[in-house]
Amino acid sequence: MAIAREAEPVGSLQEVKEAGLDREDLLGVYRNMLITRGIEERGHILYKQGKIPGSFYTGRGNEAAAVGVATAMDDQDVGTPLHRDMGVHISRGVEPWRIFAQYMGRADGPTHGRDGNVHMADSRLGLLAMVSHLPAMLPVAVGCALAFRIREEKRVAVGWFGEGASARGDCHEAMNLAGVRKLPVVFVCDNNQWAYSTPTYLEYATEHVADRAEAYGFEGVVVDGTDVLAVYRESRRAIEKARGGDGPTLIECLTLRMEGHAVHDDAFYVPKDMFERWASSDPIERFRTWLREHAELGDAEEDEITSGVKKLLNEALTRAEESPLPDPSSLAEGVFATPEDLDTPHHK
Amino acid sequence: MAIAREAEPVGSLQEVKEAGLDREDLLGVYRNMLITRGIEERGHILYKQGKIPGSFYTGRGNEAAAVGVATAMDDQDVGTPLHRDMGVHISRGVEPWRIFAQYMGRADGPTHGRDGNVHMADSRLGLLAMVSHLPAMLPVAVGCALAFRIREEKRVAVGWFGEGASARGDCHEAMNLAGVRKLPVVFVCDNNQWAYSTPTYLEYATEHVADRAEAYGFEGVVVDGTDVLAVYRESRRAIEKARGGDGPTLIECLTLRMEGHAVHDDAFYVPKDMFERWASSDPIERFRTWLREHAELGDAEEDEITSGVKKLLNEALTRAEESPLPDPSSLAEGVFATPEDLDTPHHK
Amino acid sequence: MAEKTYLQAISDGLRQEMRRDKRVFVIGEDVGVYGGAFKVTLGFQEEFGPWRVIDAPLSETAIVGGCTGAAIMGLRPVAEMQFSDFISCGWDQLVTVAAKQRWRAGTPVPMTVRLPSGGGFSGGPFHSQNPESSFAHIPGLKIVCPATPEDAKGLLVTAIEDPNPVLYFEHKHLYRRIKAEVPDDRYTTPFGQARIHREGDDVSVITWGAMVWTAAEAAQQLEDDGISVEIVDLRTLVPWDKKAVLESVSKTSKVLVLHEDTHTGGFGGEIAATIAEEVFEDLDAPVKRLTAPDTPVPFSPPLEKAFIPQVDDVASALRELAEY
Amino acid sequence: MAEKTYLQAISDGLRQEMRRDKRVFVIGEDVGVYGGAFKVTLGFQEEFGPWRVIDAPLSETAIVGGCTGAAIMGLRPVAEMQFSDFISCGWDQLVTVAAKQRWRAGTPVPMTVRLPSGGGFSGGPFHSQNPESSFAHIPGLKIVCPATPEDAKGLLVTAIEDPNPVLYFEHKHLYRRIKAEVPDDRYTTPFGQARIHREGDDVSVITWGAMVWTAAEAAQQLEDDGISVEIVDLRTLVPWDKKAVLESVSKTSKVLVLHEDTHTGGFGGEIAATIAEEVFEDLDAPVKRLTAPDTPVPFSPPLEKAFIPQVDDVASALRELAEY
Ligand SMILES: Cc1ncc(C[n+]2csc(CCOP(=O)(O)OP(=O)(O)O)c2C)c(N)n1
Ligand SMILES: Cc1ncc(C[n+]2csc(CCOP(=O)(O)OP(=O)(O)O)c2C)c(N)n1
Ligand SMILES: [Mg+2]
Ligand SMILES: [Mg+2]
Repeated sequence: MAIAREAEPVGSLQEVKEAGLDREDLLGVYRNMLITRGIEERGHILYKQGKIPGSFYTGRGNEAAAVGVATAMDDQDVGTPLHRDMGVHISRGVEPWRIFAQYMGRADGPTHGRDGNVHMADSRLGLLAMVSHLPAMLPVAVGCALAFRIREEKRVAVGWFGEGASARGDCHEAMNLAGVRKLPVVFVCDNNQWAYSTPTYLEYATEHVADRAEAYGFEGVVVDGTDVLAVYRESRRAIEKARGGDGPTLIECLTLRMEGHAVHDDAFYVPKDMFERWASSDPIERFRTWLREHAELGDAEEDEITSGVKKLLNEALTRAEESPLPDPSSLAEGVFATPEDLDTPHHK
Repeated sequence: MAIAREAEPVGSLQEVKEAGLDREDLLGVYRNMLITRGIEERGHILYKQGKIPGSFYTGRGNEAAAVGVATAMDDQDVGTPLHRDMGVHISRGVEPWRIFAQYMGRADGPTHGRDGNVHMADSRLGLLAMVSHLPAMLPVAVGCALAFRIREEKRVAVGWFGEGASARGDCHEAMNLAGVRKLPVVFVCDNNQWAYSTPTYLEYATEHVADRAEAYGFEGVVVDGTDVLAVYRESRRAIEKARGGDGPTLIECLTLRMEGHAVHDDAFYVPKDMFERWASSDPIERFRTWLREHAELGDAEEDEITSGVKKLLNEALTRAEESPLPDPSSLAEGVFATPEDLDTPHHK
Repeated sequence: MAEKTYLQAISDGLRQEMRRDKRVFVIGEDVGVYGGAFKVTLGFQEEFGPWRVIDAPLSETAIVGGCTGAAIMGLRPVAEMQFSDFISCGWDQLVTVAAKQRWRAGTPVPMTVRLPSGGGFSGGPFHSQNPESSFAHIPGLKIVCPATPEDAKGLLVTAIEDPNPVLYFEHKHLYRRIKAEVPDDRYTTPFGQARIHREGDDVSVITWGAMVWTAAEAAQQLEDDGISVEIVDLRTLVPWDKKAVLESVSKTSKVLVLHEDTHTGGFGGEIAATIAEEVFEDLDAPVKRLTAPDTPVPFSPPLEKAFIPQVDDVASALRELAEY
Repeated sequence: MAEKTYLQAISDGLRQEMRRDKRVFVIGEDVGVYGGAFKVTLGFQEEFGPWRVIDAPLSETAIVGGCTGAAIMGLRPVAEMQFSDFISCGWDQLVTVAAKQRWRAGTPVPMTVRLPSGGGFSGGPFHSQNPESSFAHIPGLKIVCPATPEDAKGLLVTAIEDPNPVLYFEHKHLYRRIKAEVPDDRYTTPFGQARIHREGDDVSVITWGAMVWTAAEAAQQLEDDGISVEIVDLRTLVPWDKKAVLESVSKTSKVLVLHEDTHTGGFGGEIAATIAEEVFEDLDAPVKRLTAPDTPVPFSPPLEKAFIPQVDDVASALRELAEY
């Protein structure tokens, strides 16, 4: 029995305007999705060139979900995006060259080569760097919301988690505390139907992950994660609801992980037709079509956006490759913070 | 919105017979409830006499829930009872003198003075000794069920937890695994409405704890925990369902913790009228009345039972007090098991 | 200045800090109406309200993780574990998120976790542990173990002020047993500076927490035999005052490392190894350790007495060293 | 007898044991269809079916707690952590339930947890750790760290047979790098017996896991300079072979304790302290430790190289000792 609400797809430009996005915004969303995918595609190439140490993870298929949610956040809101959520970093304004530098373990990456992949965040943009342990950032996101509640600020925290990670205790404790205290937090489940090689029915026994929200006293919504506008609309609703003091929402974005778990994984265990089915609902292509049909996106404008993104990424890549490797003598610095470190927008 | 089923109280002797208990069984249940309360009442006296080191916890008000569930278990079933569930140990046949010895830290207690209170169990009777950390025994109970499933045995594991402890990650991970794999386990929530001084609305945001069962794909039932026969009936159903391969059930037994959290706590935070209301539904008195009304329990027979219990407990106390304190030189023994230790009914 | 118990010193220090700094809040199980299992926060909720003295659900992971988030957002959370034993349920959050966030991502996590720890009153295996050694091994966590009322207050204030996750182990067996003068005004006691609890020339004892007092009684015994014992109270394990320890050892050339936690892999090993590495030439005797044995903490009094190092155990270890 | 990688030795040992003993089952994330993140259980589910090779939800607590229950019910669970780092999420179950159950309640818990550990390939802070020291401090857990293919198989079989919770740390950097002859038949390698990886007279190295090979390369370097190095591979940390260590140290009178885990509170401290306490008179030099620094494990290659002790680091530490 499904308990959660199933969200409708978004139709007209008018509807989108009512939800708070004008045409300029929509093109920005499209651009962010392109950048997101472009970064990860170039990451693949870098990896094959041997320039990325360790492993390499992407969020192909999840661009709409990530960008859609991030677009619905206000500047002062904060979030804890995960390894499929590059689009969140991009939407919040992280410079692509820093991300390439991060991938390659360079000194100018957000973690200065200390961590890899999307294990990074710019706290000045309201993002907290993920840890590998899933979903350990959910209690942390709830803690941010708790701070907002204590200070009576009208800010919202957004915590991401995968459908696989929903099985862990951290997910439960975080949602329960948030529900009990009606904290201003929105939980976003990136349900890409696989946890590494594990299918959803071995991770949870409900129809939807969002069906769990009831168990914590708040609403659950399932949304098509390839429909960026629907994701945006539902996120905006949930965020404003949280901001208004009406507590958490669990939004489940349904997608398919369009690649292996990481670069080494060929995803042999995913049925071929599943990939085919979801490929026909590619989030970027889908939004592009919508923009052409509903927002008069023409060839020229599209070319401009596409080539702008290409240029941005090419320059970013060059700049990142110029970034030096970190100095080994710096290794032991900064295990402990100094009082000056507290001099950031959030800590003040 | 309540999701769980609310169980009806039990009516006639006939109904009870159909549920599997004859008159002899019923008197046994009554006797076990009396022994349970008697042990804990005497424990209080021992404590005041300075004979119990450390703290002292009881389950007053929970006798029906504990004995009711345990009575529904078959011999080969196993369980992980908690600090309010003395009735489970009694129903499974633990000798009271051993419990007194445990309370007093004597060598003949089940843990030989190594642990205290109800932190004990006789594994030959299918019980596993609780740890303090709540509800850490739930994943363990699920592991027992997993073993039964792997070996294709028709056995069931019963895992207890408090409504407060339902907030912890262990509860979630245990229930989720059990739900996903439809394991033969029954989860029993001793909902005594307080977690130490914390009221239920600060622990969970649903109406009932049992409402959560849906989130794990199985049924939740709320039962009046002062009605031993209703508890028995629901437990029996759930246990037989699990035994039949139809997966877990969450049974929530609603009671009130009729004393402080432990002996040092006067429960000033519990509204007086709450105590009064629940005192009028004392599980032992309630069952006694039922037995007199429906099962022809007369004065003589009642006296016989009561005095039998008194005698048993007096003798138990004497025997326990004769038990020596443990020998300090034994302290370091048995941190690690030897192969011979595996020579128990369960390990073979 | 007034005489206060160790418990009062903690409570007063915390209250004072909450009055001074609105960013400080308390969260834990039963810390509100009940005032905490040991009544450290008694009356706090009345004074500071339910959003600065927060009764948490039974959720150590949410408490620790929640404090991490709130700290990053600029508050100064003080979490209470009901017993330090239960921090095992917050282990992952502490070691995975809080401890590594500054080094990895540049994000400081200024939070304090209060942990009532230690045995001595038949708390049994789950209400008596001293888990400081496990955490002292994790880079990024600071570890505080006050022994006196004055330090209890001063180190708590420093912990709250510190921009890092600090585990503040308050020994339950000192709560009401140890009383001393405590300054009324706010003050901080620096981390990483040991305190010479007692000066002496023949043997050094390196210890912390409740064992400081056990060592002091033993030292008293030895004084009668003409053996002069120096007691170094580390106060904090991370950072630990290597300099003070090595100086004391170089002076006496004999050392006993003493702790209430179990032996193998206990923090005493770190101290003993450092001494053996750095002042090897100054030593006139093996570096001796006296600790609890490698078992869980037992419940029954005779067992617990055999588990926790007693005054006589310390005295005979010191005598042995002195005679070496 | 055939040449096998360390990884194959683990896989073959486990498969053999599952064929022999129906009580043995495997549970972990992606161990079934996928064969585990490192393919140790590749093909197992086809052979043994989905109820002896169980794909668990992403739930380390349920995995560890579940194994505890299944072990008590008489099975012989072998849990796989996808990376040893994630055992932090099962910490409480291990230290609170599994480790203490035998001593407290007389109930043995015969389970094995396999933990792919260690760095060397830019896994970063959460896929490279060596958490053995944290667990070695907890009474009731056995800790195994094989360095060779032969030991990898023999110690795994012993672990499964052992009536206690055993943490079996398999070093990922040895998986495909280290090959050697491994007996085909079933055999057990006893716990608590160190292996002399290389005999020598001038300096002893006490180590385990991947560092055995780093030490071996360094020893080779030193041989050219006429310095003879003895390498003691502990194989198991709990129990650890004190006798073999002390004998080696007494023979060479100089010792380097080496590990890949971080310094403060690492198990090297325990070993160094024991040496300083028990064979103090035989020492001709301070007990030296060489370890990773007190930071998380870095991702970028130059940082990781600075973090993990390298052959040259070991060689110069040994030279320093030899010249003392
Ligand atoms: C606590 C923990 N255990 C295991 C892992 C290893 N691991 C990394 S990703 C992954 C699957 C995650 O699945 P899901 O939550 O659905 O996220 P997805 O990768 O599909 O986005 C696993 C098991 C981990 N990161 N954290
Ligand atoms: C993990 C953990 N945290 C804290 C405690 C301390 N503690 C002991 S009992 C208790 C309240 C438990 O409430 P509930 O689960 O409702 O059980 P009850 O005692 O009411 O039967 C608490 C907080 C504990 N035992 N375990
Ligand atoms: Mg997924
Ligand atoms: Mg309760």
